[in-house]
Amino acid sequence: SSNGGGDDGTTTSSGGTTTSSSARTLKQGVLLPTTGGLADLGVPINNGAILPRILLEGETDFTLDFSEQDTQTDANAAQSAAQTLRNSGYPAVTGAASSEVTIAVANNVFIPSGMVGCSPASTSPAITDLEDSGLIYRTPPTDALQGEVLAQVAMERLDASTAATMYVNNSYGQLLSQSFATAFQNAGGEMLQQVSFQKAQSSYTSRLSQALSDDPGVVIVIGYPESGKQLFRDFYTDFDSDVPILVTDGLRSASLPSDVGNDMSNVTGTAPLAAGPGTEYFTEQFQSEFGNEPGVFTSQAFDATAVCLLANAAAGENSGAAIAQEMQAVANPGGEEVLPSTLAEGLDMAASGTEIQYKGASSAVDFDENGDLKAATYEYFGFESGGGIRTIDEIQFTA
Amino acid sequence: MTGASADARLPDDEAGLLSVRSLDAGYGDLQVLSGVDLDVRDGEYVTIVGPNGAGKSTVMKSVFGLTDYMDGTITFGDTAIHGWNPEDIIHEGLGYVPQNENVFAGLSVRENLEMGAYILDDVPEERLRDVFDRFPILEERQEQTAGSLSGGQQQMLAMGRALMLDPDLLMLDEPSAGLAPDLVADMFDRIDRINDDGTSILMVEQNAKEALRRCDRGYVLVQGENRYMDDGDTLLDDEEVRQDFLGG
Amino acid sequence: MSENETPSLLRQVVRNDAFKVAALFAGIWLLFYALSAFLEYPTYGVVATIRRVTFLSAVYAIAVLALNIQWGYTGLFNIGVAGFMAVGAYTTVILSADPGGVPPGLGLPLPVGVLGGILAAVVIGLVAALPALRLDADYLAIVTVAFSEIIRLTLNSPVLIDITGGASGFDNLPTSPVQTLLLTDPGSIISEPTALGSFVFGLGEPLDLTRIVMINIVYTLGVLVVLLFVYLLLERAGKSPFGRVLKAIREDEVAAQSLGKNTQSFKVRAFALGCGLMGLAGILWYAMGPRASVVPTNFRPELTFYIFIALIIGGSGSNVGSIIGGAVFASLLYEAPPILSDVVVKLLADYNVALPSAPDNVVTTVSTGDPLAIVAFLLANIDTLRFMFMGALLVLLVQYKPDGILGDRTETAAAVSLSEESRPANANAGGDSDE
Amino acid sequence: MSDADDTEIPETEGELDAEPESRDSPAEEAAKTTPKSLPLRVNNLRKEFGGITAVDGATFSVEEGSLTGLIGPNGAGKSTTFNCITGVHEPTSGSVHFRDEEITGESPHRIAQRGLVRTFQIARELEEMTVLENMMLAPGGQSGESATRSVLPGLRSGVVAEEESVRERAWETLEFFEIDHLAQELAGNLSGGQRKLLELARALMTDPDVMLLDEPFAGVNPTLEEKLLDRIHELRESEGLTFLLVEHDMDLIMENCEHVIVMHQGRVLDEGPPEQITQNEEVIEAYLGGTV
Amino acid sequence: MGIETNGQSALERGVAFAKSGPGGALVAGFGAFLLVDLILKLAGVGVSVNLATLPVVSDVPVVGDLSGGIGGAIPFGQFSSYVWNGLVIGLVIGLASIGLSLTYSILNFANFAHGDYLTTGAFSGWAVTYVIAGFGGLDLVNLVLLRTPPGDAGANLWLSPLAVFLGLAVSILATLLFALAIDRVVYRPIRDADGISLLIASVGVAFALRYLISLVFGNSRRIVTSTERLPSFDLVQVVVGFAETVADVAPAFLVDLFPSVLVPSNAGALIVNAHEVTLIVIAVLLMLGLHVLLQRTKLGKAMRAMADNRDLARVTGIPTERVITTTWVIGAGLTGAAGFLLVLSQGGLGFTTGWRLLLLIFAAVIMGGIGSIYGAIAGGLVIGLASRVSLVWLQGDWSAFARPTAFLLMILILLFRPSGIFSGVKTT
Ligand SMILES: Nc1ncnc2c1ncn2[C@@H]1O[C@H](COP(=O)(O)OP(=O)(O)OP(=O)(O)O)[C@@H](O)[C@H]1O
Ligand SMILES: Nc1ncnc2c1ncn2[C@@H]1O[C@H](COP(=O)(O)OP(=O)(O)OP(=O)(O)O)[C@@H](O)[C@H]1O
Ligand SMILES: CC(C)C[C@H](N)C(=O)O
Ligand SMILES: [Mg+2]
Ligand SMILES: [Mg+2]
Repeated sequence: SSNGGGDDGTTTSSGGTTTSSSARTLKQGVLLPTTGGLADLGVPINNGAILPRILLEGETDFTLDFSEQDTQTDANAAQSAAQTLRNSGYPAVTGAASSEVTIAVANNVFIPSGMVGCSPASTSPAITDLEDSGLIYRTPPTDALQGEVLAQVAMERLDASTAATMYVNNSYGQLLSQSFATAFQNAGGEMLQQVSFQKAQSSYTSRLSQALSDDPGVVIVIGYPESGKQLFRDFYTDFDSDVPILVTDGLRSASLPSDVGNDMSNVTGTAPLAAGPGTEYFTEQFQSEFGNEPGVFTSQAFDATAVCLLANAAAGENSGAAIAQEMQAVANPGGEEVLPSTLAEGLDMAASGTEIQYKGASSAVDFDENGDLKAATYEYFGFESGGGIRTIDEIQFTA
Repeated sequence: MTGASADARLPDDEAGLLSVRSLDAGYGDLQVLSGVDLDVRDGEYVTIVGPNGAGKSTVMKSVFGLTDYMDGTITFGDTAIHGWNPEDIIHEGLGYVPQNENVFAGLSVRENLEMGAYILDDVPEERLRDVFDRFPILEERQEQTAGSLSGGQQQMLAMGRALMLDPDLLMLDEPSAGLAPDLVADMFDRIDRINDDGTSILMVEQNAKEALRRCDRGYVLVQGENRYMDDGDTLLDDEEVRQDFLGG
Repeated sequence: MSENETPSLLRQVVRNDAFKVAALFAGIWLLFYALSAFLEYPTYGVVATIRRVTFLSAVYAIAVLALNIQWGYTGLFNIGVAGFMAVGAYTTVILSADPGGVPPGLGLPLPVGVLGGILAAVVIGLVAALPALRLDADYLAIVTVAFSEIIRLTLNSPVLIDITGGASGFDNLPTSPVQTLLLTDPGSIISEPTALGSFVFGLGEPLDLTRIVMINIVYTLGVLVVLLFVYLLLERAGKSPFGRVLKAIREDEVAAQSLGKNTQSFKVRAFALGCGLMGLAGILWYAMGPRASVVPTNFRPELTFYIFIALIIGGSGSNVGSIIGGAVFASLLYEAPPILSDVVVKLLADYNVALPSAPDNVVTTVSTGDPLAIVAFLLANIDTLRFMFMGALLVLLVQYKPDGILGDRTETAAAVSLSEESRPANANAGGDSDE
Repeated sequence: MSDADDTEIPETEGELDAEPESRDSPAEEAAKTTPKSLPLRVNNLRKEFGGITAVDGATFSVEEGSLTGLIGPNGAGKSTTFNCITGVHEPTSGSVHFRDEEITGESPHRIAQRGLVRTFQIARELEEMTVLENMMLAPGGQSGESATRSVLPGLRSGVVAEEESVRERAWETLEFFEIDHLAQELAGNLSGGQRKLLELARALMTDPDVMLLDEPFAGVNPTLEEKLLDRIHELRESEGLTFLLVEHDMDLIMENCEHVIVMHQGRVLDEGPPEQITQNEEVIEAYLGGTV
Repeated sequence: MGIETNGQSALERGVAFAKSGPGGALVAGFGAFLLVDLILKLAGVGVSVNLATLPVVSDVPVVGDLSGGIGGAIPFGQFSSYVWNGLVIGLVIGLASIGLSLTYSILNFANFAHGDYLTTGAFSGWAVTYVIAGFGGLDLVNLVLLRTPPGDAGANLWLSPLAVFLGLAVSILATLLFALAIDRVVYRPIRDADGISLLIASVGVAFALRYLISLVFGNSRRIVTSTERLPSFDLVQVVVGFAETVADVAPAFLVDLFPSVLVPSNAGALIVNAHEVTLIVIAVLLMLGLHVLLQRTKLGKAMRAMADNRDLARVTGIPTERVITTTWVIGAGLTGAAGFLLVLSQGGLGFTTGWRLLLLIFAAVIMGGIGSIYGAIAGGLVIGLASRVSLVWLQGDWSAFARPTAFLLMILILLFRPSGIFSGVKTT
């Protein structure tokens, strides 16, 4: 795992050389996992989240004050980190990633302190129902949708009439497994075992043998890379490796095959796709800045930060309540279009009261009243034998 | 007054096998002994008596490296052994039977005796025989765990264990405590005999009269300091010593 | 002989336990004030930082006090503290949560819930204790830690998801008691304040402190009051014949028995009392207030060890030591390091020292040979370092200050003074008091 | 002669002896079916450890107010008998009666609470407590042993008053045993002999009725030993305490005990006045050797 | 040497145990019930019994499919995989338990850093294996820090046997050196402190060591073994082959009685790979080696003497520090090996690997009776098997209770034999 350097501290990048009297400081927190169970995915996501700051450097009069904190993929650590952000006055935060962490942080820090939280990766349907006083947003779609996409893939592409799920024992795993099961049964499939597992166990053999005990036509595996590696390793050591397996966004890690030591040709998966107007620009910038392909939820992370910054500029003050008021206004249809490539101008427009709509790298970013997205695109992917992800298909979904 | 000698130090040329000079020692920060002098000449039988808490056991423990040494010298033969580890001291030919907890409770009687000869390569069978002859009950109970022996049996076992190495100087801390009268007598006889065979003896006893009667020389220790030192009989006859330490 | 050697007034005051505790808290507040002011936190940030440290210190202190009665006094080596805290917290929320929420609660009034939580911790403590108290100290330790893991894994299991919320925890928390006190509609923070509420919120206005900050402050003050109460309770229990028997059990149970003490009964009582208070700590810490979150991962065995470290710091066997240990651990060991790392970064920045971004591993870091890179690496891993430091400190304490930072405080277990002066007057006459 | 004969006789004798004494309180006598004069009766007690029979059908009783000696070779089963009487071990069979109630197998604390208190052959101190605390622990029925009483404001003053009197008694007792200068010392820092003293003093603090002393003088300085014995006799006279004493010092037994029980291989070999005991050939052979 | 009971056979003790009270009878009865149920399940026979009428079971929470009746069907392959995995993990626990048990009795404290010693062994050993297996072409830093994907490093018994065996050796060596260094710095200055103080110091060591490992290797779990071309075979096929031979010659009624045991129709598969087999072989060899060592030398007795009374051991001339050193060498060495082997069989490794195993190791030590080496091994196997075989009954969501079951078993055993199963049994 990598720890982004002085990242845990506060980095301030001051804008242009001249500081006009109107230029304010925009304070933005970033609260993502760079270590722990989601480290593999979290580091690129974190990169996506700070990319706006890097791109805006020298392009705007605003002073950008970012503070990056590591959730360690752990609710407790994340809450401490969030409290630090709050105490040092960050009104809006990009984060967290894991749904259970996001829920804990939202309930215990963001909402009571009136901070805006915009998650770039949390997909659990439970987030929709948070009583958040309009403070909690997210840029990926809810798993209520992914469950249906998964069911569709299982039936239509894999011809499975029976299925079993193995899911990480948290809000993400439970609800996605449920959502899949409902959709699959509605479509006439038969659900066999639904086996939960805990993170970071030393062996998943016994769970696997349960999930596979009734010979399911497909096994859905919902989890994070850290446990996924062990799980697949146990799978390839002890079981018949022809069973089709479907994974989800949480296991869309390019290094999975080489970490597991198998080409994983029986494994495919679904994940939210980056399909916004700014995707291409984002991908280029990301590659040139960090030297590798953007991964799952990186574009969502960029958008989350971008929307928060725009709302902050529009609000005119580093206040959570004020920013929350502007979140939908700057993102939803109506007004001048702002793209990832025109973010600097967007900030000025927002600050000057011009009505804008941000269209992002991952999607058009159109929030509903719950702070969820109104439409989404999914990717159906497989693993390249040498490592890497291959997009097999794109699946549009509009709720 | 018959006047037992209060000078505890033997002339240097007479100092023998074990010689303790101006010893300060204690436990942690607590100093128990201050300036204790003590000598055991080759083949001599020496007894220390004194009230409870006088520091008698502490003297023995100090010689064997079990207390916190503070100052002074302890020489055995020609070797200065103060500050040494017990496991090294035993190689010099000192044997020691502590006052309490002096058997390995979880080991069998036989294993206890074997442990007595730990520093040898083999268990010396003839010494084992010898110990069994002295204490037949030990032979009978060879396989019993020592912790389940009666108090007196344990005392015998502890003696037996110390005898396994045939030491030059045997230090006994209250060897007769808890023994039945016949065994007390027997124990003292044994000690006499061990002494007769050439082993020097240093003994602490509350059975003071008997001990002083049998020994060559005695020390009276009070509050961590030497009070008297003289022949056993002289001490026994000293009115003051009798009154204060021997129960009239 | 040395009776006229009266200690000076100043020394008496300094020796006074209340003064020590007050001075410690003042010191902690000052330190965190300085740190957060230096980091240019906004006023509410400074206040919230201090409040948070105070809160954590207080809840730790309560948990440590509870452990002290079991271990410090009675010698019951319970390392399942986290489990009993979990029982308290879970029971309270299940009893008092809204029946309409998910997972559903029973909707009982919060005081009933709290009482129920404490009782449940007592009952579970008894279930664990009745068999376990017959065992030796080490075995008791293993049984209790196994018990606490059984509790945690059970709460965590999907089987009970409809009751406990499973691995993602019990989300449907009851409304904070402070909100009930200060707001006409406790569920809504923006509702009309009660009379008391207006007063309290009014106090915050000059400093621009929001309602939530004031609510948390009030809650924290409440926890401090509970702490005081628990302290007095245990101090009295310890300094009494009851405490004396507990100490005797710690030293030699058979001896206590042969003096006619029903040691089993005393052990059970001390254990139950401790477990109940652990439950209370769990409730105050996790079931309500600013840190509320009832999730199995809160109650990992690590939590027990933190509480142990705190107890060792203060000195086991001493109630005041327990409070001091709890506060020192929570504030200086647990909360301070991350803030300090921010301070270092800022200090360096103020002196125009630009920290390079930290290499992502120790080998590369060291091979660069660049001290700044090393600093950056260490700062980036401050959380990890914090735990290493805790470990090292624990070892050093055991080696050099086994009685805690207060030193050896053999608190007499009696309701009256046992000093030499307590001796009856005729005593100095001499030894032979023949009738 | 058989063991049974041996042990039956003294028991009846004891009862007969006791008759006159208990007559001075007729009311009491009526209330009790058996005379009060045999506070402790052990009947056919057996204790086996695995294959070893430590006590093998011991039967004896102890007279009110007496100082009875229990002697026997090492390993005869004396300590084990004590352990069985006081509940530390559960006897394999047989019974123990204390003041006409069967106490076999009762828990140690219950037995101690009844007034049957023992000391250990190897002293058991509460090492991290001061000598004074050790002493104050002992008295039974302290109301402050209830947590509620010592905590609740209203009830605590009673506890404090009680504590003051307990403390006073503790000081007095320590003074007598001449360890009052150690009152503030941790018991763990005492020497072997000092511990024995404390153990005895502490046992006395429980206000016992019958005391079982397991080699209380082993390791105690003779001068002090004499004092202790004086005190024991004094307690017998003033408070009617009964003592059962295990001791190897035959001189001491001869001088102080009016009744002696000799154990050998788990059985009672003989009992009677010391002079009688020392005449018994078997006893001489088994225990005394040629020394007395 | 040799196991010596107090002249009681296991059966006698079992009966005595059952007689030891209503609790004992209940537990024994429940155990017997599970056994019958297991046999029926394996035979594929389901017997419908109204459980409510069975007093023993009616108040037991509904466990898995036990509610419907006893018996049922469980594929032989699945059951045998539980047993096999239980055996594998049991041996690892057993190996690690020996060390804990030794230091527990000789140094007189419960070492809470023991799990982290295991982690130390695993990381140090595998770092070496990685460097050797992946030498040349790959970034050395990533290899040392175990960050190269296992496929690239190619660390497995088949591809790089030398690297694996050297790694094993290093895991032993590094762990014991670490343990000795820690002993010198931490424990030696407080050698005479009471057990609880030492325990607390060990908690400190545990924290420091665990997070030191985390600082160096990072805090994420990773997979380090490659399975490429690793030989494996289906153990069930082997057994079935054997069973068919037996069925040919066995009396007919037997075959009828246990149809699926003797000729399993859907036996399932138990795929066993070379790493697991290696683990078993090496663990057994190490245990035998220790047995021989203790038998041939007076070390075993010296250890017990020290466990009893250290001061007395010193005045008897036992070089106590040397015995302590030996104790750490043996205990930590075996623990390091256990860590390495655990990773060999399971592939995964993280800085909390040992810590998570610690409680199970403790359970094994306590079940076996502190200080008893054979007890520790047996305890390890019991714990390992219990935590896996219990899955026969803990189906579905209940499987999360496998670990609690192992703890519960430990607590139960302590209730009925407060000083362990092997108490009263001598080790040397
Ligand atoms: N381990 C220890 N720690 C601290 N102090 C001790 C220790 N052992 C003994 N002492 C103290 O040292 C002094 C001398 O004790 P020591 O055991 O040497 O006396 P002794 O002469 O052998 O007495 P006794 O005849 O009663 O055995 C006593 O006051 C005792 O309190
Ligand atoms: N726990 C035990 N397990 C096995 N045997 C025991 C146990 N306790 C005592 N014994 C044996 O029972 C017999 C009687 O021991 P006990 O301690 O009662 O003797 P004693 O008369 O007190 O002797 P002493 O005068 O030496 O103290 C001894 O042979 C002893 O070995
Ligand atoms: C980073 C993502 C894999 C997180 C996941 N979608 C969750 O909600 O938990
Ligand atoms: Mg002594
Ligand atoms: Mg005895």
